[in-house]
Order: sequence, then C-alpha cells, then structure tokens
Amino acid sequence: MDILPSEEEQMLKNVAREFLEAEVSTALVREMELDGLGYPPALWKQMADLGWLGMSIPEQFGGQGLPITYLGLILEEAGRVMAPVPLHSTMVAALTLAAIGTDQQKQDILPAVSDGSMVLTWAVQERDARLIPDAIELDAKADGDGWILNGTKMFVDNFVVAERCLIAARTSPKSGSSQGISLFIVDPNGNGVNQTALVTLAKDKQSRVDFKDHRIERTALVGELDEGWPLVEAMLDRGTALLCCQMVGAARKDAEMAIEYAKNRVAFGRPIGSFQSVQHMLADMLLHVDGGEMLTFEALWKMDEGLPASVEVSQAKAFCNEKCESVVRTSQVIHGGIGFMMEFDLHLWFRRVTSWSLRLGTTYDHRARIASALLDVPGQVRLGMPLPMGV
Amino acid sequence: MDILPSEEEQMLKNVAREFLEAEVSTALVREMELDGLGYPPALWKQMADLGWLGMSIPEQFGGQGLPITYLGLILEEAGRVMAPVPLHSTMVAALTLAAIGTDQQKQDILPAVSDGSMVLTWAVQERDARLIPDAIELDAKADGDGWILNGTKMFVDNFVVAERCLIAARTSPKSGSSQGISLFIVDPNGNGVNQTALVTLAKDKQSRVDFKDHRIERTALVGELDEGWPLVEAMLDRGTALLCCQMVGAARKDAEMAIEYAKNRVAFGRPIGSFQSVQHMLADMLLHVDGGEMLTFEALWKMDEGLPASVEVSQAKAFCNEKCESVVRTSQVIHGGIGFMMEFDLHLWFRRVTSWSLRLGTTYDHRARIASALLDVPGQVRLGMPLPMGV
Amino acid sequence: MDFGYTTEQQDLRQEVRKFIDENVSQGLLDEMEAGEEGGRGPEYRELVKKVADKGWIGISWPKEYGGQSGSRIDQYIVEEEFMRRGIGIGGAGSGAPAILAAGTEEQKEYFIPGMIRGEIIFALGFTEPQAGADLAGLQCRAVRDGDDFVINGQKMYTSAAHYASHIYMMCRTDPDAPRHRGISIFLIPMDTPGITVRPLWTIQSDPPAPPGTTYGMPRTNETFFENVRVPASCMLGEENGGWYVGAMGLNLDRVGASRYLISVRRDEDIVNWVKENDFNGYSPAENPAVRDKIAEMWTEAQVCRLMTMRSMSLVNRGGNFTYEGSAEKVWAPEHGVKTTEAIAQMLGPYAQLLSNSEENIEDGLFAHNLMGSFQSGINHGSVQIMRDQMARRGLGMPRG
Amino acid sequence: MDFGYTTEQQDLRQEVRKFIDENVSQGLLDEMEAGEEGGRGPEYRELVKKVADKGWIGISWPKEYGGQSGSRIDQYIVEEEFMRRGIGIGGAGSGAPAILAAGTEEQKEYFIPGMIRGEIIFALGFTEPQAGADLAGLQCRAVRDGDDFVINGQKMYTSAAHYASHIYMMCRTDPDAPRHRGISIFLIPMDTPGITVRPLWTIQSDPPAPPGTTYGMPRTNETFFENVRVPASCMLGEENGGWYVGAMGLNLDRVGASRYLISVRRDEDIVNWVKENDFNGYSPAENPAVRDKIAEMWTEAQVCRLMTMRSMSLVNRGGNFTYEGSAEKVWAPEHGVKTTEAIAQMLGPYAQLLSNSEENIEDGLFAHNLMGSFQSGINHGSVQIMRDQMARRGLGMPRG
Repeated sequence: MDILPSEEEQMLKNVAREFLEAEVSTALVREMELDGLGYPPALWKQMADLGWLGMSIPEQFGGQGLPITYLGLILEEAGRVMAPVPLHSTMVAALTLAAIGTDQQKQDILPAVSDGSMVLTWAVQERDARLIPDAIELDAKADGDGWILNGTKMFVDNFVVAERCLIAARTSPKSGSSQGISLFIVDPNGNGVNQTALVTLAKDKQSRVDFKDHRIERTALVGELDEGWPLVEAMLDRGTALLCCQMVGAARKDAEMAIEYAKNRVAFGRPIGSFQSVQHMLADMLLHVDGGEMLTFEALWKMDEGLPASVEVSQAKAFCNEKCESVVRTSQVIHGGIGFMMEFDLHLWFRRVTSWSLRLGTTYDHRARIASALLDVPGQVRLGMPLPMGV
Repeated sequence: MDILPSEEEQMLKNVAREFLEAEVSTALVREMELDGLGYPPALWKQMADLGWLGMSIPEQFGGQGLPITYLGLILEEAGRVMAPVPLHSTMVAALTLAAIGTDQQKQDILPAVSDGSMVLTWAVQERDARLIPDAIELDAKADGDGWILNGTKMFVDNFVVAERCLIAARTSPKSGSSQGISLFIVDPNGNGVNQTALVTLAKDKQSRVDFKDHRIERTALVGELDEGWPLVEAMLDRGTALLCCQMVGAARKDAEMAIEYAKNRVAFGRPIGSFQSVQHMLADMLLHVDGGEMLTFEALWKMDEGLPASVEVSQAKAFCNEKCESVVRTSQVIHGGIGFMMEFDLHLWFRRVTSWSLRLGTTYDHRARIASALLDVPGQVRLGMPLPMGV
Repeated sequence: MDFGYTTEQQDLRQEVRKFIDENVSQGLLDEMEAGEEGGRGPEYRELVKKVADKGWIGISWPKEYGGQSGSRIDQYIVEEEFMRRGIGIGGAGSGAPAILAAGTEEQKEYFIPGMIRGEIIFALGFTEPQAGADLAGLQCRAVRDGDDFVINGQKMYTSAAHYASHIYMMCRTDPDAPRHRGISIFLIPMDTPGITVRPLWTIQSDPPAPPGTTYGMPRTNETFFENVRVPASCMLGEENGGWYVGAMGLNLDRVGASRYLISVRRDEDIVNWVKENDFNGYSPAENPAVRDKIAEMWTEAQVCRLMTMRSMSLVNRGGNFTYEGSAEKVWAPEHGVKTTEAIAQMLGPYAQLLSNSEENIEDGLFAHNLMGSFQSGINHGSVQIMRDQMARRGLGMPRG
Repeated sequence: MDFGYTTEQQDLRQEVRKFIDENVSQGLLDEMEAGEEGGRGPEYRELVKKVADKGWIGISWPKEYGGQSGSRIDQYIVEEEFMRRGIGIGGAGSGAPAILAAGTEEQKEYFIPGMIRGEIIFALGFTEPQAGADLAGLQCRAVRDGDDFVINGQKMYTSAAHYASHIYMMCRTDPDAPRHRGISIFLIPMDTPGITVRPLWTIQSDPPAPPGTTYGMPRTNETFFENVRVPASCMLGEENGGWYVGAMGLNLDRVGASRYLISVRRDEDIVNWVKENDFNGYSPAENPAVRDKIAEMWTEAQVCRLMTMRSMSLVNRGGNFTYEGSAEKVWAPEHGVKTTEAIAQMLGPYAQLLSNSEENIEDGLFAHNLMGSFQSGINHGSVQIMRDQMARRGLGMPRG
C-alpha cells in the first residue's frame, strides 16, 4: 500500500504537465471554442507521438499496454490545461474495443487511434438521459445480415470529428431487465446520420445525433447481441472515472490560481490570503481536490487490478460533481468581480468543470448506485473492504 | 405587514423572560431530570396564576382567548430556560379540545387546565413512529357503548403526571386512506394502562404506554368516529409549531452563551470572538435562530388567521431540526472542552434541542410533506403566495 | 406580529399586476434583453412615465419632491411585482434614500423628481481596481480648485455607466486623513468632459442570458476620469464625510425586493418546470431524493423572503439595522448558489445547454444561472464581509 | 499508486482478526466499559502481554528497544484491527514516536520496552484552563533547582491521568522567552509526590456510552501539580525546545487508524443496522432520500480512509507532512458530526433513547454518538486551527 504516485508515475505526470502547459495556452482554448473541429490536429499528432494515445492500448495494436491509472494521469494533466482535444471520447471508445472488440475491429481501429490518425467517440444517453437500460430506446431492427438504426442520441462528444462511434442500441424490446441492448460501431459520416450541435457551458463539441434508417453490417456488432448492457456499464465506468481525472486536474489548477491570487491581492492593507475566512476557503478547496483525486485513482486502480470498481467510480463522480464544482466556484468568489469578466481567463475552468459535473451521471444517479450496493445486497459492510456481492 | 413583535407581544415576552429566568435555574432543571414527576407543581401553579396556561383557551373556559402566537412566545421563553413543566403537552391537548371537543369535554377539562389543576398529554406515535395514518395500529374495538383499547403508544410526554391523554386509535381496519382513525380521551390511571419510562437525551419524561383491554366510554370520543385523522394532523401541526418555539428559544439562549464566551475567553492573546472563523460561526448561529423563529411564528400566525398552515409548520420544523441543532452544536464547539463536562451547564441545552430535533417528524418527513404540497398539486407556485390547493 | 397585508395592500398588488400585464409589451422585454442600454431604452422610458403617473415610483418619498409620502410597505409591494418581471423601477437601489437623507434642498429638488420621471439614473462609482471588498481603500482623487473639484481616477464595475445620466461616486478628497475620513461623494453628469466608459463584457454576455437569469448581466464597465471638472455643488453631504453617507446609502438601498427575488425565483422556476415537463416520460419530481432537496431549498427561500419582510418592518417603523441588512445579504446569495447547483444536478446534462442551444430547457435559464449565481455573494460586499459585520455590529465582537 | 495490501499484509490482518476473536474476552469488554481505569485493568494488561508476545506492539519501532523495526503499514494494520474493537494498543497516540525522535538513550531504553509491555502508559498534559486551543499560552511552571525541576500548575483534560503510569507534559521553563521558546517537555511518573488528579465526568458518563460510541469517554481529569520535584533527566529533548518536540509528537501521533475509525464506524453501523432492522415493518432504507444521504456519507467516509492511507504512505516513505495530517484532522471530525446528525434524522425519536432506556436501538449507540461527535473536532487542535495550518503551512498563506 502506497497511494502516492510512484517515481515513474510522477515522471509521466511531470512530462505531461510540462508539455501541455507549453502547448496549450488559454488563447488556444478560447480559439478552439469557436473552431469547427474543436481541436488542433497538430497537437493531437504530437500527443500521439508522445505515446499518450496508445498509453493503455495493448502493444499488439500499437500501444504501450500501460495501466489505466497512467492514462488517468494524462487526463488529469489534460484537464488542468483544459486541452481542447478529443482525448476522453477517443480513449473511452478505444479501451472498450480493446477489452471486448473482435480482433478485426481492434486491428481496424486501435493502431489508427494509437498513431493519432483516428478520433473516436461513443453514445449512450438519449433524451431521457438517465444511464439505465430503460432509457435506451434507439431502435436497431434486424435487416438481413445487419441492422437498421432509428432514433436519437444526446450529448455525444466530438461527433463532428470522430471516424467511429460506439453506440448502445435496443435490439430487443424493453423487458424490465437489462437485456435487449447491443453495442455497435457506427460511421458518423454514414447515410441517415445527422448531428446537431449543442451549445454547452463548456463550449465544447457535443451533439445530438439523429439516426434515420441508418444501416449497419454484421461486423458492426461489439460483443454479444442483446447482451450489451454490461459492456455499456463498463464503458460508462471507464468514461466516468476518466472524466473525474479531468475534473480533478482542472479543479486543482483553478485552486492554485486562487491561492496565488490570495497571496498577492491586497485589501484592507494586507493580502486577502491573510484573512482567516479566505484561508479556510482555500483549505477546503485543497480537501476537496485531494478527496476527489484519491477517490478517482482508487477507482482506476481497481479497474487495473480487475476488481469490481463500479461503486468506487460512483463515489468519485458523486464527490467530484459537488466538490470540484465547489472548488471552481470558490475560486471565482476569491477572485471577486474579475472572475465574472469574459476577458479574464478564470471562467474557462469554471465553465468546463461545471459542465463536466453534469455529465455521465448526476450526483443523484451515482448515489443511488452506491446505496443500492450498500443496502440491497445481504451481508455486513465494512469500509475499505469489498462489499457483499449478493447471491 | 409587520413581522416584528408588537408592543403588547414584546411586553408579554419580557414578563415571561423575567419570571422564568428568576424561577428556573439550571439547578432546578438538573433536579427535575431526576425527579419522579419531572416538574415542580408550585411553579406550575404560578404559571397558571400568571394566566399562561389559559393564554389561548377560550374565555368561557377560564382562559384569555389570546392568539396562539402569544402562547408561542411563552413556549419560546420556556424553551429558553428549559422550564421543566408539562406546558407543551398540556397545551397541545387543551387547544385540540378547545377546537373540536364537545361542550362537556371542554367544561370538564379546560377550566382545570387554565387554573393549573390538570396536566394533559397526547399520544399519536407508535413503534413505527412515522406520523402517517398507516402507522396508527392501536386497536379500538367497539364494545357496547364504548371501546376496548389494545396496543402501544411511544414517546408520550409526561404520561406519568397527566390526568388525561388524547390518543389516536384505529376504529376501522387500514384501508390505505386516512379513514378509520378516531381520537379519544383516556385516563392514564385507568385499568389496563401501563407506562414504561424511556430514557432520552433530554432526560425528560417520555413513556411507552401499553394498553391492554382498557375500556373507554362513548363520552371519550373527540370528533367524529373514523374521521379523526384530520384532527390528529391539526394537533400534530399545533404541537410541532409549539415545539419549534421551544427549540428556537433554547437555541437563542445557547447562542447568547456562546457569544458571551467568545467575548471573554482569551486565546493567542485576544478574545476568541476576534477571530474571523469564530465570528462567522456566531453570525451563522444568528442566521439560523432568526430563520427558525420567523418560520415558526409565520406558521402560528397562519393558524390564528385560520389559513392553511401545514406547509409552514413543516418548513419550520425541517429548518429547526437542522439549524437549531447546528446552533447548539456550534455553541458546544465554541466552548471547547468544558461544554463536554457534566458539571458545566451548557449540555442541558444541547441535549434538549437535540432531542427535540428528533421528535414530531424528522427532517425527511417534513420535507416530504412540503414537496408533496409543491409538486403533487397542479398549478403554478409562487413564493409567499398560497400554494395551489388541488382539485 | 403580522405576516399579512392589508386589504388595501392586496388590492394594490393586484392593481400593479394588472397594470404590468396590460403595459409591459413584448417590445419592452426584447429591449431589456438587448442589453446595450441596460434595458433603459425608449420602451422602458415610456413605461416609467406611465408608472410615475400612477404615483408608484418612490411611494415613500416626500410629496414635496414628487413622491407620495406613503408607506415603505406599499413601495415594496410595487417594486416586488415589477422585479418579478425583471423590471427595476425607481426605489430601492436608486440612490434616492441617501440623497433624501444627506442632500441639499437643491439636490433633492433636482434629482428626486428626475428619478421619478425616469430621466435620472445613477451609475454607482464605488469599486476601483485596487479597492473591491475594501471600498475604503479607494484612490480616485477629487482636488478642490476654487469652486470646483477636479477628479482623476478609475472606477470598476460601473454597471449602468453606459446608459446612466449621472454617476454617484466616491472620491478621496483628503489623502492625508485616515482611510474612512477623507472620502466625499459626488453626483456627476455622465456627459461631463473627461469621463470615458469602457465596456467589460461578462461571462453571461455570449450567448445572452434569458430573462429571469440570476444576475444575468451581459455588461458592466470601467469608467475613467481624466481631469473631470465639476462644481462643488455636485458634492453630496459633507466634504470628507462621504463614507458615512455612502455606507448609509448602501444600507438603505439594500432593503427591497430585488435582493431576495434574485435568489428565490429559481426555486419557483424549478418547481414549476418539473411539474409541467419531463424528459421523454421521466420526471425528476418522481425521485424522493430530488423532492427532499426541493423542499429544503424552498424552506431556505422562505427565510430569504422573511428576512426581507423583517427589514421592511424595521424600516417602516423607522428603526435602524444592527445586523438585519447584512443577514439578508449573507443568506439570500448563499441560498442562490446552493439552489442553483442543486437544480443543475436535478437536470443533469440539460443544465449545460445555453440559450442558443438546441434541446435546451427554459431557454437555457438554468445553465445561465450557473454562470451568475455566485456573483451575488460578491457584489456590494461579500458574504464574508457581511458576516464580519453581523458579528461586529450585531453581536459586539471585537475586531481581529 | 498502490491502493492494495501485499499478500503478507492481508495474512497479517487475518491473523490479527483471528487473534482478537480468540483472545478478546467478554471480561475485557466489560472491563473497558467500566471506565474507571480507562479500560486498562488486569484483563487489558493480560491482553497486551499476549499482543506483545506476538511482536505486534510497536512493529515499526526499533528492534533494540523491543520493536520489530518493521513497516509502518504493518503496524497500521494491527492497530486498525484492534481499534475496530475499540481497543487501543501501543502505537499511534502513545508518545513513542516523540521519545524515539528526541529522547536520550536512557529514556528510549526505559520507556519504549515498558510501553510495549503495556506497563508504561502516558497521560498527556498539554491543555490548561487558560490554554486550550492556544497551547503555547500554557503557564504551568517548571523551575530548575540544582539537578531537579520543581513543577507548579494545573493541566486540564488529562484523560488518562487516573490510570496512567506517567504524564507527558509541557511546562514553561523560561517565562521571559517568546511564547513558543520557553517550553520544555517532561516525562514524569504519576506517583511523584505533589500530583493530584481530580475527575471530570463527561456528558457521556451517565448513563454509560455503549461500545463503539464516537468518542464515548466517560471521564477525563484535571491534574494539579504542587511543588512536584523531578530530576532533570525527566526532560525530553532540549530545555526550552519542548514546543517543537511536542508539535512533532502530535503530528506523528496523529497518524494512525484511530482518527479515521472514530469518524467512520457509524457509517458502517447505520448501513448494517438498516439492512437488518425495521420499525414494525418500515425501514428507512426504503426511502430514496435516506439512501441518497447514506451514499453521500459513505463516500465522505472513504475520503477519511484515503486520507489516512495517504498519511501512512507518506510516513512509510519517510516523508514529512506539509498539510496532510491537518487535512485528516479537519475532514474526519467534520464528517463524523455530519453523519451522526444525518443518522439521527433517519432514526427519528429512537435516536433519543440512551443506553439504559427501554426500546433503544443498538444499546443507544446512535443517541450517545450525538453527545460525543462534536468533540473530535475540538480535541488536539480544533478544525479551525487545522484549517489555519493547512492554509499557512500547506499553501504558504501569510498570518493574519
């Protein structure tokens, strides 16, 4: 047991920070808010060259096969500078394929991801945005050797630039169970696929995606037919934990800016950081970022170990939703009026963390999942020990 | 509109405070924690002589017929000194009888209450302590001209000294509706009635009361047979609002002690009240007591005006449960170690407010009631205006 | 204790509502959203004229200056009803209470009727780049030169400066005096030579915030003063006594409907929204955990309302605040933040969608609220400073 | 990053659990509840002997003084398992880290083996009537007289004084030096003439708190020193350098299982209780609002655990704390209060019923927790002081 970063992990973190702080200015972040693609392809290529895109992709597909905690460190640093790159959506889809795709699917996609030539995304949520089987209504109707898709996905990241999108679709009618959902690979540029931009607090690239009689082939299926929900859940868990990495990274940077400001801004003849009320706000920011970071990395570590990690993921997200948001709001408060001004950079972090706190499960959703694991399975619980697994 | 006390109200409050602070020492409070009766009859008689027991009882029954807000002010001052008298339980039962009792019932009981010769109480909760019709299981079986009672009531105040107790009993089987519940007057000293003392944080006089084939006569019925639940609800609302008065009174006194202590206690060479963190704790105590007080008296005022007040009562109790508790806990914290010592008086307030915060509906219960009024009845809501009343 | 309104007051409220329904045009609402003139364009001026004709502006201001010498409660009722539609009309926040308390006869005769007619609108010039929370640290200088003063310096967050007729500003008139003792207040026409206004666009400016947004300001300003020469008659109150006039003005101006409404309207908004909407059949109102939170927030909102009523009661009795104004200014903004963030978690990813997005709800109201809610805990004295004041003035705690 | 334990460590944990199951008798548990000797009666001494024979006390302490020179993580595992049964065994909180760091060879040889055998137990003599949060304001005097010191003064909250063999106390040895520079630490046998112990009964003393109660202390003490003469060899560390030794001791002693367990056991207790109990058929676990709160508290409790793991990781690496110890000491106690009060609202009126009441649940555990939870935010440095330290030491903020 040693929950601090190892030397190797710390080195990776340092390298990532150095590179990203040099390459990603707030000017770039602002530019990409208005950019059609939303990311600079040259930067993406550089990240591929640094080995980050293949970080946790198996070696036989051009990656390095490193633990997901390593990728988490990269995401944390990317969040710190709000790197405007489709890293999160690409990695979530890629790791899902690496885990459960067919060999052909992996061959087709993963090397291209590793070398930076292919951007991916994934789509689960619909208009009823709850992350439960019943909310999946996108219809995949069998049609010969393939399926015809009709329906709508919401809040899909980077759909405009992705070359492949993993989607959860309904292949059998709702039955109250999680059965009947399948996972497919679709081509965002295919016939009958239309995206509509959503304008978000983060000013990132989210879309509503409408499928109208879009046909996919047999080879598009990932995993078993009708048995896709557990795969979707694993994908969501991975995506949620990696999103927490970004949140924690961004929140920590935001806290650091508040710390710096509190040291230098003078009011009543002294630095505002000498006021006990400000000191306590800063101390709470530190508690909150640290707490979110430890919860997040414990979840990732469990994934790496092949242990059940769903509860840990939900703990991390429920915590980050509230506490990272509290950190960025407190930073705004400490900065006073300037934080509210468009020309000052602070809001870039505030808007993103706020947006992320609303994605991939609300606090209510995640706490319901934790409560269910604690209360609905017989057997005594003990903090820090695996929960009862049920019968 | 003028939500501050009128001159007359302020005068009553001042008189009550002067009398109670003179008569009720913490030594008396401690003595009564160990006393069999739990109250000093001489003090009770004095309070009757001051006209407090008949304050809101109609004039024709020996009272003064003043608004319940006046009684609320007395309860607030009684809470301030934690007056060990059966005032709350007596008043809740008496006001219920005054509102809905038969003339005979009123004649028999109210004058005796007004002159201090009769203590009352009331009993609704059972082992499933939720304040909902389904939780009422005490069985009242028709038997000739009367009923036979079997079952158990919980958390009954001052049963040991009461001469009459109003109880909610089931006269028809559960039907999912609120029908089938009736309200009766019982004699605590009757056959087949047994009380068992409960030892509480407040070290007050609460009992479990077991009824075994206890027979009551026709004249014991209050209101209509099977239609008692709305009467019970009105009684609960009155009881809850008056309990909030006690909570607010006790919490304010506790806050004042913390304020005084913070002015005088020196640490790091200055009064601890000069530290911003302590100042902010004190400011919050003030916000919380004031908030609870305003919510409480608005509820009582609505009762006086004959307006619906259930939501207001629930607002007051939900708020006081959390915020008055926060006040007394914060006072403990400001006092440091001594507040934890038995020989120091502070815990007397802390233990009582904590106990009261757990009675007559948890925060969850009251918020559920508020939410239902807001969300389950069609029509737009506007703060400060009456809620839609439903169809 | 009386938590209700008289029949006359209830009638007044109904009359105001009816008036608003009949007289607030879509044109005015569009104009207010445009933001460039802070909503004070021709439609607004037209409305103010009508409201003034009803005698509803400055009801409690003296008859001799065009008011009604009426009740503060009545004035509050009128303001509350207009504020609910997002329309500020003369009253609290206008600067009038300070002018009535400290102005010369000429100032009262000039400013108050002008304010009632909607012709005089003040920008507030208090904050400076190096004097935010610590207002008394201001450096903007006014130097006497014969019968004039010459002003040099810079004011921040002069939100109304681009449409105001005047600025109500604090300047340092005696740099050698102790901080609070060398400050004077000036009432200066905005068209005085040497005044420059530079826009500061807020994070709510693009896309524009929908009506009803917390705070919701698209624009504020920096205002620069370069050798601005004004006659000494522009001074309000005593020379070097401006801190006390200003502090009094802030205290009085704080009493009103705006502070509380800005923090509680979203509680109504979410209740009304979830009652009438769902996401493809699922309503957050089904979830008891959400319901519990809504009830908690609703209760806190009532306390916002009651604190305002307490302040109004106190003012109407002619009493003085010890801590009650500061208490309002802690409770309401903090409630505003809590409820805004809680609502966002009820709505999940939809709460990200801005006013110009497809699929947004309530025109993006809840998303834009997220960008503005924290501001009201900062403006006109942070909640930290308000708590300091509660403890020091209200409870007699010593300074640290 | 490694959030897991090695196979050896997992085996150790199982072995300790098995040992506890086999060796912790009802007699010991009864003895601990009696409270008069702080649970350190004959049964406890018997147990300590057995634990010491296993080599489990002071695993990380040096071999030459009877320890195992082993890993801090192993020591933590042993302590955690014992603490879960409410049994403190030598380790964190014992005073040993400070003696090992600052003691003379004689002191180490005398005290450490004695502590391992359970024969030496320290009362802590830091707080005084006028020096609580502000420890450095202590006035208890130690005056040098030849080779001796003569001590006069009073210590508060010397909780173990009625059963301890020694007191680990801070005295002022140079009243003219700056506050922090004139303090020395002494290790003094409790049977030295002139020491008087007066009991202070806490609000958890009547009725007695059931096992597992937060804090749960029935008794602490005031200890009076009247011309207590001790040889200079009782001094730990440098004369007048005691503040730094003491501060270090507190910091090191803070690392361990106790701080976190005292704040999180109730989270487990409520989950396990609601899973297996109801009130006449109704379970709070049915209510999604209750479930939401339980999940929130569980998550916070995990952070308590992780903060402890972080501190252990840091200590095991031989690193120094900047703010991590203080962070634990803010988060865990505040969580403890929150969860205790939240649980009480889940249980309603039953949470009032004390250990000697009919109808109580879990022997009144949740009711007694309500009386003790706030204490852990006060003892050994309040959460306010801990936040000050986080900001100042951790973040470099200037003093106020």
